[in-house]
Amino acid sequence: MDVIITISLLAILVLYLGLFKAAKALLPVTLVGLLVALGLTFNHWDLANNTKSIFSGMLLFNNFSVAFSALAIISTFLILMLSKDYFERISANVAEYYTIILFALTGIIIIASYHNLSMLFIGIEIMSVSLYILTGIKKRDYASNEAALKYFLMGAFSTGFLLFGITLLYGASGSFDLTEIRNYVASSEEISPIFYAGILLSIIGLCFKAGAAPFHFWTPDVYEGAPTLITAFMSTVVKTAVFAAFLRLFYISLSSVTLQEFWVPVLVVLASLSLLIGNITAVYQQHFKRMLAYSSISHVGYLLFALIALSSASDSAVFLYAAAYTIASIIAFAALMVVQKQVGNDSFDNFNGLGRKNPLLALTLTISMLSLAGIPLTAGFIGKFMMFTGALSTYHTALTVFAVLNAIVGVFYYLRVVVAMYFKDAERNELAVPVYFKIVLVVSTLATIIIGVYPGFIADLI
Amino acid sequence: MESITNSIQGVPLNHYILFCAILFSIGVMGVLIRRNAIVIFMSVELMLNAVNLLLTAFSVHHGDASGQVFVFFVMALAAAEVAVGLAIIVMIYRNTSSTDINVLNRLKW
Amino acid sequence: MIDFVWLVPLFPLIGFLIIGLGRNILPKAVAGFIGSLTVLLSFAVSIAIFVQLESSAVKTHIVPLFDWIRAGNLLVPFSFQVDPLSALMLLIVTGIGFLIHVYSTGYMHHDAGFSKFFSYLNLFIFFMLLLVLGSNYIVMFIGWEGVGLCSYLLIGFWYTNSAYASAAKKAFIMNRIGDLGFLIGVFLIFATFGSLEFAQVFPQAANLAPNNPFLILITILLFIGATGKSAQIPLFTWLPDAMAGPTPVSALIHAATMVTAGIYMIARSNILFTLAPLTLEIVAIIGIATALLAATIAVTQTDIKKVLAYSTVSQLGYMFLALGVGAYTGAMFHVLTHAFFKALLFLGAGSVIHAMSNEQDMRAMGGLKKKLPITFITMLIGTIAISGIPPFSGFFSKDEILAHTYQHSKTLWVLGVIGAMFTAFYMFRMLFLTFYNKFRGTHEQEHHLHESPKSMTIPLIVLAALSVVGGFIGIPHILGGHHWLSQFLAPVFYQSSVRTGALTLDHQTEFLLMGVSVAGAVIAALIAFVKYSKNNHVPLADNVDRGTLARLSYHKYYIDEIYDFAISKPLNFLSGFFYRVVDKAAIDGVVQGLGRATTEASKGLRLLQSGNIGFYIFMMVAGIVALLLYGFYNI
Amino acid sequence: MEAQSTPVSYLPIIFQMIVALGFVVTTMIATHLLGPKRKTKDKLTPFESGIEVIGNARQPFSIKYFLVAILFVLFDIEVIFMYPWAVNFREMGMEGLIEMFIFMGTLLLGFIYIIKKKALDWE
Repeated sequence: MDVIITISLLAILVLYLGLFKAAKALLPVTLVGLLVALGLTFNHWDLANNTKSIFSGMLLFNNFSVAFSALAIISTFLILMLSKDYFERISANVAEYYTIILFALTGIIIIASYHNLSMLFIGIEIMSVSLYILTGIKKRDYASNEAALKYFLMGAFSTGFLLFGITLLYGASGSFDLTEIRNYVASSEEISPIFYAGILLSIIGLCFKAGAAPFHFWTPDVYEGAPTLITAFMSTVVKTAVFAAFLRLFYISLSSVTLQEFWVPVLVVLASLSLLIGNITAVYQQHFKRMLAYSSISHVGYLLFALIALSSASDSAVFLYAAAYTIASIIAFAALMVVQKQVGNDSFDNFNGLGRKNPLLALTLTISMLSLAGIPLTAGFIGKFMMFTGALSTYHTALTVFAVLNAIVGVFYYLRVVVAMYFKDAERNELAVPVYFKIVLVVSTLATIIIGVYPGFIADLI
Repeated sequence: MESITNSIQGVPLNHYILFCAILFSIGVMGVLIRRNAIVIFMSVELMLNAVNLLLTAFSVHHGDASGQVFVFFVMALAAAEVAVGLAIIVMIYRNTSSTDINVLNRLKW
Repeated sequence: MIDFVWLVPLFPLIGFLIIGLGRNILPKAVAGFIGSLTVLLSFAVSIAIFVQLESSAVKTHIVPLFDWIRAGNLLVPFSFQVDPLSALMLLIVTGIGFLIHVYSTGYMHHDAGFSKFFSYLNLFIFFMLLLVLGSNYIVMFIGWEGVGLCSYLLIGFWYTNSAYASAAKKAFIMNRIGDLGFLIGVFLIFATFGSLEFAQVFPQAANLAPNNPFLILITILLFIGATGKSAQIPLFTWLPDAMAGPTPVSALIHAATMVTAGIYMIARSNILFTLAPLTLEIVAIIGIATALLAATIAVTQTDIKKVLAYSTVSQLGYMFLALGVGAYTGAMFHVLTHAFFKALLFLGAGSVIHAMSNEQDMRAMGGLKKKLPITFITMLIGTIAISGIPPFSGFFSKDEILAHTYQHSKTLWVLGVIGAMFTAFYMFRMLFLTFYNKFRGTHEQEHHLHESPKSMTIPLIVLAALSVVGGFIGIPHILGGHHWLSQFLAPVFYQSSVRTGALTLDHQTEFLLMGVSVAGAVIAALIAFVKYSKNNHVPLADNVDRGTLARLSYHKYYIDEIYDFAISKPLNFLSGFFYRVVDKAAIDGVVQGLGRATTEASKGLRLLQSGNIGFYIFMMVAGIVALLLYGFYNI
Repeated sequence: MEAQSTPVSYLPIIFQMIVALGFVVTTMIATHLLGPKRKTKDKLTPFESGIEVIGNARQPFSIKYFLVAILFVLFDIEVIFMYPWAVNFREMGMEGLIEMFIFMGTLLLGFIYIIKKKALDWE
């Protein structure tokens, strides 16, 4: 709880710093605040893992929450490192942007630690409303406007479904509490049909927030239109958080065998669709950012595997996959920001010859692409591997084969940018990579490799 | 007064569910059919209100107050959504002088 | 020393890091020195390990490094397995790797990407060592993917040429198709046996009854993986194209080491395959088919490296044939000898190309014997070795394979001998075209002709020596040997050999078989001699119609008459047919077609993303309705 | 447990509808009837030298109205959280009071921010 309070207070502090024109202090204060929050998060680390719920059962800050909160805070930290001089180019309201990002982070930590469906709803809404704003912060930019409207309308629409789902779950079980719902499932002889409907509608709502097909339509447009920094935040931290929420709900409340028979086929369909649409559509894209957007849909498909093969290992599988994906994406977006800022366009041709002029940038981006594609000795491989073995251990062989096929398609489009950087020559100037960017790039790349070579230390965290 | 409360509890829960589902669907249809961003947004609010009504009904049915408290949260967050949503729509209107959602399709493929 | 086996891959990794990071700072000499030194150190350690293992009573040592993946009931340690099989591979990889590094310091001396080349080469050695050392399928898979990646980088090393870059891509895609099979096979192994450790999977598998459907499926999938990496039908066409890379790369990766990974993997999993006779049958058939197909294509190639490339494919086919008939030792024996003579031949070809100022067409060569004496002699040795003429190394390994094949199936044996004759023919054809008669190149090229520097010739000489004596480690009993290699590898193949039994041919038959294959090879070599040396026949220019010209020669030479009519013409036809239709049209067509289909699908599917919010919401609602219906249908 | 559903059960709903609709209709009729009506032609023309009305009344209005309205809604809606608190005021005691102060304090921070941003300044 102190983490949530710290971050919300930090947000208000940054807001007021902006009021008093302390523009220089904004970023350092935010970063230091995040570090404090990170420290407090680890304070909740409990080896015995028998944490008690807080706020009258509203939240349960167990190791699962610690891990996902820490991941969210660290990735936000890295993304904010990239924000130096970024918001200033958009408008003078820099403090507000930091504040809203921090509010979104608060929402994320709530959904990583909820133990009551009302908290899930509140967390998701805090996060979403903040993101609606952040998507549209480029007020004069047509694309940003359009993205904000699309995101907002569709997001509000899907919130209705999530809410309806939660209501039906409540109506059937008589409580919002996750444990109570589990008790209801365990004790009742025949589960009410509205409970099933509630499960379906909750899946729909959460899948929308995560961007799984066929509820993915907002993803490419919004990711493309939103400012790149915000896209980085959305496609990494937010996605991870939604999956934490997903996993928590399904693992604690809906994991009984009869219920699994009901919702696993549904998720299998969603996962296959996401894989197919995400991967196939990404192949044809000519722009790096939009390619990443489509590929993020496919990663949702892989992440859904952990739910399909729900077991005690699912949480560490999701965590590893999400961590790998997040870190690699941060590198990709950092590189994208450098190219976009200095070339003005992110089509693949603009990466030509980067390997010669910016070796560090090219190398880190290559490793990130390899990780996203799931090549061994990078974090992405471990993530995919755990997903696939999980799916196989529950005998989803066809699905796994399908996913591996898709992973091959993935290699194709991820390597496009690598090929452009190393195998295509172009007259170009060296891009200036600011120090902050270099730090983020190097740290993330190291993390990718370390997780890839020795994932134990992070997989055992939960 | 007492007899009114008693008699309203005589309405079976299914009727509430049905009614709210219909109301919710009307909202969904509104979102589907309308092209004006503001009207779509109003339809979304209708969906949320359908849910609120259902929550209250469940709350009374279970004799558990948390459902009604949840309604408060929904209302507060819906208000926040309204604020942000209208701001976005105003922003769009200033740039395109239109609130027609079909005008906005530059981001695609 | 065995406990320090992690040093072996560590050295090349360090070399890669140093050269890779300092590639703009380090002078060429230093980069080359570090690159060669690290591999030499690995080689030294490998020898020590080998010696220790030889004298040790326990033949299988597992050296755990750390627990790599732990999730639920899955535990994948990052550990190495040292046993005769991996020790042998260690020696091949580091030993030949070292020679090729030394050679490269000479060959690549003028190249701008000298340091980059060495860093990739070291990285390749590192991954290859992981592949052979891994004690479970996952570590093996890492190496497997890693060598594929390095191969991709090195084929496309001169990426400014777009044909080379697309050759790299082709290799990568074909390898990925194979990898898919391998990966799914590995997953199935996990699903079936609950572990991926060799030491846990194989004993469990040994308890299964033969023809278990799971085993058959697993082995077929693994074999698909092997066809990709080891260039077998239908995934072989990337290998000839891979000759776009620098010649040392062709020697190291595409002849001696990486392409034998598939054979290593099957030999490693031998018990699984032994219990799946159906798969073995497929392996043998694919092997012999590839061997013949590639050999017939090699006969008409004019690019010196292409000849060697098809020859490699063909020899790999022999190795698979050996695996298919259960001669695991024979396959590994051939891997070893092939590594010697094929590396030698590639490096020799590289020396020729180097001398010819990057000319690779044999029609422009000829008469190089005088100018390049060392290269000539070493390549002659290599050619004799690969043709299977005693007492050079190729004879022993090929003979062992053919003997086992004969025991398994006479038809396969006949086909095998025919393939061996082809091998002798095209190899000697290459030798005569290159080194005999008059020089056919330009005047300028002739002026430049020179023997290669010492850094290149010394590896040639060493490899030539190995090609001569390499076969002596496996002298069969009938020739009075003990077949040391088979005894050395026996623990690895114990479970399989219990089931398949030993070679039961009597001495007479065995001698007869040897005689037939040697005679065949010598005859083929003689035909080549007559045609290409004595009669100075030069393959025709690309734009001349071969059919009519073959008829012209009918009146000139009596021997050629028969040869042309009976062998050459159908052969030319077959060769052209396989090259044009099977290789280019069918297989490339399918591969490219799949790529194009994906792109087209992508083009169509992205139109769904119309940009219109109304449409998006409609699709969402449609999805929701469908999902609700599906969900309730499921209850 | 569920009582028998009879048409009588729905009576309250009908009452509520009658009241809601009735209120609207009654007030509309009442204002119509009660208001003085002097329909002359002059009443409908623009006053004195006033100019003719062009277009309709749905003109773009100042964004300030929008901002103030939205801010009103936001602060207004927060009041609902005081209802459950007020109901349980006695049971929650001092702790509840402090918590409500924290809540109000947060709102106040928001309010100060709005004032500082000059969102409520009319000009």
